[in-house]
Amino acid sequence: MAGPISLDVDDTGLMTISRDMQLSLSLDEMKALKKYYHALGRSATGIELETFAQTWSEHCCHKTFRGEVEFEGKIVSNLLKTTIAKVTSTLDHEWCFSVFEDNAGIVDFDGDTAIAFKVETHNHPSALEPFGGAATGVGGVIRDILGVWGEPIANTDVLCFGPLDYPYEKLPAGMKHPSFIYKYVTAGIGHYGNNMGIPTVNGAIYFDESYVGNPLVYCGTVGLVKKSRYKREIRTGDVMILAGGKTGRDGIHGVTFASVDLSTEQERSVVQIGDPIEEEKVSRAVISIRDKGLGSAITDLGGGGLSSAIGEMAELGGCGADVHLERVPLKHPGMQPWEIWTSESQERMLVCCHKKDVEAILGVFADEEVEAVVVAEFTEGERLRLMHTDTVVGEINISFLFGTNIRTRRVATPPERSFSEPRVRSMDPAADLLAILAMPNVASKENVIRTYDHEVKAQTVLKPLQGLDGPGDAAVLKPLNSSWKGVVISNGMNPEYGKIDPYHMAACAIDEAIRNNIAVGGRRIALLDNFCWGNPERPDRMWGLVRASQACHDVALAFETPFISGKDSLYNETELGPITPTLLISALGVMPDIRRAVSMDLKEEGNSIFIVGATKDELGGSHFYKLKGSLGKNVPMVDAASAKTSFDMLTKAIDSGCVRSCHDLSEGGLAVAASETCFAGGLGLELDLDKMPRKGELSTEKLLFSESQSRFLVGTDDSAAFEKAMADTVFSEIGCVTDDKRLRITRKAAEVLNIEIEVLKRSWKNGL
Amino acid sequence: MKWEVRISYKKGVQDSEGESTLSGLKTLGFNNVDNVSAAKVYLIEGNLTHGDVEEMCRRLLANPVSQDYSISEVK
Amino acid sequence: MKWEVRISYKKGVQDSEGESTLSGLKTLGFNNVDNVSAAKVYLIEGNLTHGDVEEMCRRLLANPVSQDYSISEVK
Amino acid sequence: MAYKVCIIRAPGTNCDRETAMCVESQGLEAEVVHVKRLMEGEIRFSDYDGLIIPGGFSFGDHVRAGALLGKILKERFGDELAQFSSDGKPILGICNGFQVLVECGLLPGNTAQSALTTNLSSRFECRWVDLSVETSRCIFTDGLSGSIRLPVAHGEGRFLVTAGELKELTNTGQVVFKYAQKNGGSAGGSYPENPNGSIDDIAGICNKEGNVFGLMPHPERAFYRFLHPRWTKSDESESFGDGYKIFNNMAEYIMR
Ligand SMILES: Nc1ncnc2c1ncn2[C@@H]1O[C@H](COP(=O)(O)OP(=O)(O)O)[C@@H](O)[C@H]1O
Ligand SMILES: [Mg+2]
Repeated sequence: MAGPISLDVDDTGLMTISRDMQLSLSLDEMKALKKYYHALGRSATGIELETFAQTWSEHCCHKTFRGEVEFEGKIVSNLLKTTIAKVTSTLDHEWCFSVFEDNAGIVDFDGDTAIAFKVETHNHPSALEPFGGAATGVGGVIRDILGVWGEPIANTDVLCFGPLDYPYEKLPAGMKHPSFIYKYVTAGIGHYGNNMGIPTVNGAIYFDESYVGNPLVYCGTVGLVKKSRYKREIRTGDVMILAGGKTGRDGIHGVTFASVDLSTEQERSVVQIGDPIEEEKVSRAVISIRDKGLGSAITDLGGGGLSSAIGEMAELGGCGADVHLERVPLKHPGMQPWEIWTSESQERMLVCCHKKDVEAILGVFADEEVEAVVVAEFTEGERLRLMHTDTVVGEINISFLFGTNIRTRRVATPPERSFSEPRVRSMDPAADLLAILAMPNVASKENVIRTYDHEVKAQTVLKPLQGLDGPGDAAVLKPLNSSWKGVVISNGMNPEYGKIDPYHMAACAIDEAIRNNIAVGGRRIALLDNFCWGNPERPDRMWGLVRASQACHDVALAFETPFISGKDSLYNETELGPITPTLLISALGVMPDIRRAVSMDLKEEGNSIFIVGATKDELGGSHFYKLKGSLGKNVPMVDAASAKTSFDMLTKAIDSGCVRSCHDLSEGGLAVAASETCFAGGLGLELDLDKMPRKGELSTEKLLFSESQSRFLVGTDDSAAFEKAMADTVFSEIGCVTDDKRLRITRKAAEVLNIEIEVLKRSWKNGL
Repeated sequence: MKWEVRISYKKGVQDSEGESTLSGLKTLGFNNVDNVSAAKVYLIEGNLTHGDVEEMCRRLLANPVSQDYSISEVK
Repeated sequence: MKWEVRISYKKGVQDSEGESTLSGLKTLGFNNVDNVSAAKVYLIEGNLTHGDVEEMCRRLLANPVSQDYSISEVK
Repeated sequence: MAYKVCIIRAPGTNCDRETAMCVESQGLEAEVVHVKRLMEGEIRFSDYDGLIIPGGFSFGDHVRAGALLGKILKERFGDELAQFSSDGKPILGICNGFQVLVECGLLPGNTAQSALTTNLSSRFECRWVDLSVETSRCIFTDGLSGSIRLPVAHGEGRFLVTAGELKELTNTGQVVFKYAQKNGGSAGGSYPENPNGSIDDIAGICNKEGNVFGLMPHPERAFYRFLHPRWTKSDESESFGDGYKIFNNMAEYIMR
């Protein structure tokens, strides 16, 4: 890496440099650099090229989402702006405090306080070192919240693994078995969150063969922001303080690595274990600096390390920066300047401040026993100057670094596939229900959930397990001592539907995230999108990405729920193929009074049970079909306009106090949802399928197992009040709560199934 | 047969347990300690070959990316 | 000097870690494993006598109610 | 002048804020103090009227849960703490704080020794448990009887003592809480009622005098009823939860 690198070479030469230095830069990008250095009349230095590689990486600048796509004979330009962010700008809600800009999306909470939310993925590191990869995933997203001056109050995690019984013989050499990944990923998440004292309040675990060797680890954090302390006001002469863990050779090339197909050769230094205690100290210091009003801006060190963080801060301030790399406290002596500059060591933050506040800030870090040094100073102009003991090792023009926009052009074409509806019947609905309850995606996740502390901070009002041990739809937190206001967190994800159509998968994920939130009493909902996809340079993968983004636009707009932040992780492919397209939607709602929060467990004998929403012939991608070995064709579709009306009405019903229990219908349809409310409440149910609102003629198994969207199962002790609140929406009373601890379902006066809750529950609890 | 498996973090991977034990010992006045590293040991008994134990390490006990493991027979 | 300290569960105290590793190995199909026990090892370097290390064990590294320790020099 | 309670923290302590809030709601002043400040001599235990060691993972729980903080307290502040305790001032250790009290020898007290080791399930357990309130001399549980419900969240909560000392603890009324069945009956070591495999289902103990109390469950997470997992079933969201009384007793004892 020593010595100048001349870019005065031909195209082949440029690409050789890109490859040899593992820059992952395209020919167009290399040519732009060639031109830049030609104008300067000099060669590049290694550290400069590393900086361009980091800043222009897929991870940092979202090339695919901001590029151009040929789609259905047209050019779609900047998907992010024209679909996801467009919802937000169209809706233009005044309660959106900061969107798509900072490290996390921020929405108002109670006027003085705002809530920040961010979800990240840490897939590739978790494939290699599941414990450390997942742990640092949690650590990283917590820093995103600290990076908006937020105080972390809750974590969420959504995990996708290969089947735990995947045959070892089929596993390619060097690839870790799903059960190994599962064991250590869940351990890593618990370790980091528990040690930091942040409750893990919500999540999901999903299994699919396409995740073998390429697990998905989504980590999210919610935090509290004091609006008056949210500062991003950099000016020339301010300095940057690097604080936290020492800088080592860890994770060098992590960012550029994210844009390369995963293969076993690339193991080298991406592996980190993480130290939650270090981050706990950093977190306390950051919050104390915030409360003292000392900093002028802040950001975390994540992908790209100092090279991303310092550059971004300088760009934000519209100034240049002088960086003194020799001041950075090192783990390994003898690190090269470029290694220091691009290291992705964990547990580090960058705090900017006016010179007069340096002493006070260093004092706060010292109080928490956190190492902190002034590493850089903002300068007039737009020169980013990198120095190492008085030697200038690199100099880059900041507007060129951030302003150069080489748009990637991708092509989207639909894969050739055809789908058909299977002819399957349920000869024994009880047996089918037992089998579906035991399917890993439906089965109880209690064994994992209980290894996460979900109550530390004593703010978790509705927990991940509700009633006795039922799967809650959303978590509710009461973050302020002095107020009854609640924060509501939920998610939606349905990779199975994406196998039929990514558009409807995305629509359903949005509906699910929102309806989970509504079910407990949440409202004024904001969304986060997190795409995990295969290689976008393949037209079929790209096509799905466009379709899913379009659904995000259409459906979120109809629900009037803005996106406030998000992320994409592309290139999730191994020698076994791409992962199935996966979109996680996370929803952040609020509720004025947590005393009105509704949990999903049945409350008392005699409550009437209503179903809200129509059931349709929509079993494509359902668990029932999966059980029978097929995928099907009729994927659930969202009728957002009517769903919105019924969601709004349900919120009214909840506020009126007549709703005793509420659970959304999702995987496994009515039969599974009904079973879960029984498990949680320790009570039984009697339901009549004839009374279900439906579209068209539906067979018994379809009524039981259809996964039509926008539906809820509501228990009430005041039917009249509930009916009044729901007015003209589609709903009807279908049964009541019993105390005989059986699930009894009838149709045309005949018993469809009649089974002991304990029997069902055993199946559900032993599925994983 | 009885096997001993020892698992430690690879060089370059942070050993927070070792580090905090070191600083703990220093706090308690053991000023002559220069370095502490921590490892985990499993004693595994059964009718097992070295190859079996090797496979256990690869499949469950250790992650070769971040950890070193060594196997020895205990007589 | 370099010392190895090994901390294990006291006889009579159930070694839950060893047991769960055993059952994990069995789940993976290693049916010939009969027993697993777990221990922790510290490698301690410094200008230290056996007595110093002994004292470290008594004062910090081992809890006499639940743990046994053994010390050996590493050459 | 207000009565002051010292809440000690070390790196990794993470339940100090909510614990302080419970203390303050009782009209006491709570001061969260980094153990470093004690070591540097900035403050002394004798400045306070009560002491709490809250939950978390002090020093990462490396070596053993609570060991390092426990040994620091024992070796650096043994005499001061002995004095504090023999002055009759209350000391409460919650979860990690219990582990610390055991490691530093303030519990069970005298020369007896005990340990809190890895859960029998060998994993972290976050769940609500039923506890039977044993007749004891503990000043923190005055007025409590029958059974209560509190959450636990720990990986190393298996309480161990020798058989002889167990008898002694029982006879002297030092056993305060035991894990129990829902109906109040003995858990008899069964999982998950006894979530960690503690000997004799012991969840909390006090010293002979009753002013030093350590427990694995978290009373601060059950201070209000709306933190109870089944609060939505009955309409009591505004009342206090089962953990309230412990802080209330502490305050009344201090202010008596
Ligand atoms: N796919 C996406 N959907 C919505 N917002 C996105 C997406 N990708 C990035 N963003 C937004 O762009 C901003 C920068 O994101 P990112 O590069 O992930 O930041 P960081 O490096 O801090 O994680 C964030 O505010 C994020 O919300
Ligand atoms: Mg960031």
